[in-house]
Amino acid sequence: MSTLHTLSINPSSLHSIQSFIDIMGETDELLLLANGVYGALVDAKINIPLEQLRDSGKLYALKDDLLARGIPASAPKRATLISYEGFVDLVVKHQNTYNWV
Amino acid sequence: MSTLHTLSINPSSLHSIQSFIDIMGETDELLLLANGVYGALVDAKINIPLEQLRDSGKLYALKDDLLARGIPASAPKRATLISYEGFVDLVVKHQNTYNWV
Amino acid sequence: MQKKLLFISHKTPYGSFAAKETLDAALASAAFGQDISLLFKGDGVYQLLPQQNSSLLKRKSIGAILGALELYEVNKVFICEQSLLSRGLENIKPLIKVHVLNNLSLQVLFSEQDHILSF
Amino acid sequence: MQKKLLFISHKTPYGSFAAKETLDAALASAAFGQDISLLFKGDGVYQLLPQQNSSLLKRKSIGAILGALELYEVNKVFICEQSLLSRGLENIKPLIKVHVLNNLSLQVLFSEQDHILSF
Amino acid sequence: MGLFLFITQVMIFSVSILSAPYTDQAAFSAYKFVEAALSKKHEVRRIFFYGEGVLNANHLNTPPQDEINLYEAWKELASSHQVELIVCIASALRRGVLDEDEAKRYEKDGHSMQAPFILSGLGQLMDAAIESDRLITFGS
Amino acid sequence: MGLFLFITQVMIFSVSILSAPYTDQAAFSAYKFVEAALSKKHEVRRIFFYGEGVLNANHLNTPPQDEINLYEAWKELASSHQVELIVCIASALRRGVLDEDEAKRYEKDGHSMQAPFILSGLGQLMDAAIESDRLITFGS
Repeated sequence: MSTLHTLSINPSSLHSIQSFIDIMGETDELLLLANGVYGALVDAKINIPLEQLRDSGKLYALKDDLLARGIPASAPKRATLISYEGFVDLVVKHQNTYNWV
Repeated sequence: MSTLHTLSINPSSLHSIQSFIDIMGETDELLLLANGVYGALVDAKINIPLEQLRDSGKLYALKDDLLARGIPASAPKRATLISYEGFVDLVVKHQNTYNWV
Repeated sequence: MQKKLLFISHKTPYGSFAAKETLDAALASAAFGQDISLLFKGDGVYQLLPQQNSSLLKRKSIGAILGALELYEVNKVFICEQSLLSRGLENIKPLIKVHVLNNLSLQVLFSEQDHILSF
Repeated sequence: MQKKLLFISHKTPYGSFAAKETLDAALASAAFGQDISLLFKGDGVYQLLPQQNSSLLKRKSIGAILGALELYEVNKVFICEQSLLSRGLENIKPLIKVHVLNNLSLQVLFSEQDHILSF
Repeated sequence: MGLFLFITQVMIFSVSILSAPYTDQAAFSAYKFVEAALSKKHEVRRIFFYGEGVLNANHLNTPPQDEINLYEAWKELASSHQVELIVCIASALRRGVLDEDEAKRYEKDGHSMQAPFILSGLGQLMDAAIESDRLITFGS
Repeated sequence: MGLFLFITQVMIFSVSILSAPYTDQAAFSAYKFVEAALSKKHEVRRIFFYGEGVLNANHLNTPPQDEINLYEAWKELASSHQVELIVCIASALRRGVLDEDEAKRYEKDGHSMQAPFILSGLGQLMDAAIESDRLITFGS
């Protein structure tokens, strides 16, 4: 059974984003939402741990939350942009949802 | 004019504790209180930036907040323990107080 | 119907009331006969430091609530090894009996649950 | 009596209402004739990203409030260089005119104040 | 020639909310999520307000008119889609969210909560966990 | 033979509180700080509750009996030491902290604030900054 991980705080306040990534299972995925979408910014050193998920197709970002904050258009390179309906589909796809704190 | 810096959140949630230390002036001091007292734990990698202040006599911790959380007795090596009255005296000593966020 | 529920406690004991309210929820679900596990992760590991004295904050002791876990027969109590290591707490003697889990074991724990409740 | 007040804004624009309430306080003190400076530090630098669209969150635009700073003749608006660098934002074109300050300049700014208001 | 049958997987959701409507974006995110789930014909059985989340149920909240009023939005969900709005009573007392009965019991002047929000215990969170296919937490 | 004069530097303090009494330790820390300042004969002129800090002024807060009741503690400070308790009105409306007048103005059933807490504007924070030797912020 797999888990959908969500990040809803800015990763720059997460000392240990790596510690969350380290416990993601093979089929788990990660959704960035709310302040978590700053994790989609490519050039921030603090986001390097998230690079591991890039191109794996396992990283999503909520489109509205991204656009609301003026995140540059380069961001989508690192994550698949989805709507709230897409969020619902991800929750259906995975048995569990784990909100990173 | 000098500034008293206070840290009232756990430094492990501070990406950039170094960025606060870097702007401390010559005569500035730092007080750890509330969850900030976890910064007095000697062995935590995350607290390494605070090591710079050790032995400089510029690092204080609020005794009640430390004891309430069960911080091991080795902690005082890194900081001068003070009471709330001592906190008041520090505020009088410095023109400004800056609460790290 | 019994479900497998994992409660994850991420917060310091006295910064907010999250630590207390997480344990309250875990104890309630144990009382309701669910198959529960409890994991201390991140800053939640500070809850297990011995010799806390919450009366200095005029607060209820987290230790007292932790003690109730055994009464409710909550035995699957875990702590994240990496969270201990990064906080320099690998040598503490925890307030209650906990099983230290490495990353791989945590992955297994997660994959076995019906629901994860994250606080 | 005029005092030198430094307002420091540390929070993201729409996570909470802290960004808005910091600017409200700075504008109010400017209206009261105080000598104010405003510094964006830490996550506060995200407030200056261009092309925000707060209507998606059904919130007031931080950009609109930032625009009012000029009307109130708040000209001492600063941004922390290190906060920009660590977030990979050194090449953005900020929403309003800000002076980028390195660590030494920040030390000087702090030392000149009567009070620091940290949000 | 066959019968083509389009099957959508319809699930029962419950949601737990741990943040006040103004402290972070979590309560807003939860609201938008629930709206989307309902639009996709899922059932949203219960919203459980816990910890700081109970502050969503304060009917005295008066946000500016040009911003979303989450209190009204929750109420509207309850009436249009029979979503249960359950507020943890222990969390609520600590945070000053009291209906008329509790205000009377604690001899308080005034009150801050009313129907369709309902004060109840943690058993309602357990019921939601047991009865729902998915339980999602927003906030911290 | 001389006259020995012991001079204590007595100052005027004001305090700004940005956190609810239950979200972090900041409001408790502020209370203990103010107590200590008064015990050292300093004057504490004003406490300004801003942002989430306005939730300290909610008289419906009902913490368990074996924990400190910060609402009562603030009230006691006001009556014993003439400390002004000012609540930012814009912050308070958003967060459902309304006195009887505001509740009436917004046609709300019930209210959640009363004297000695006083609703006022940001000008009171500026006055505190001007009149005080030290202005200390607790919370975020």
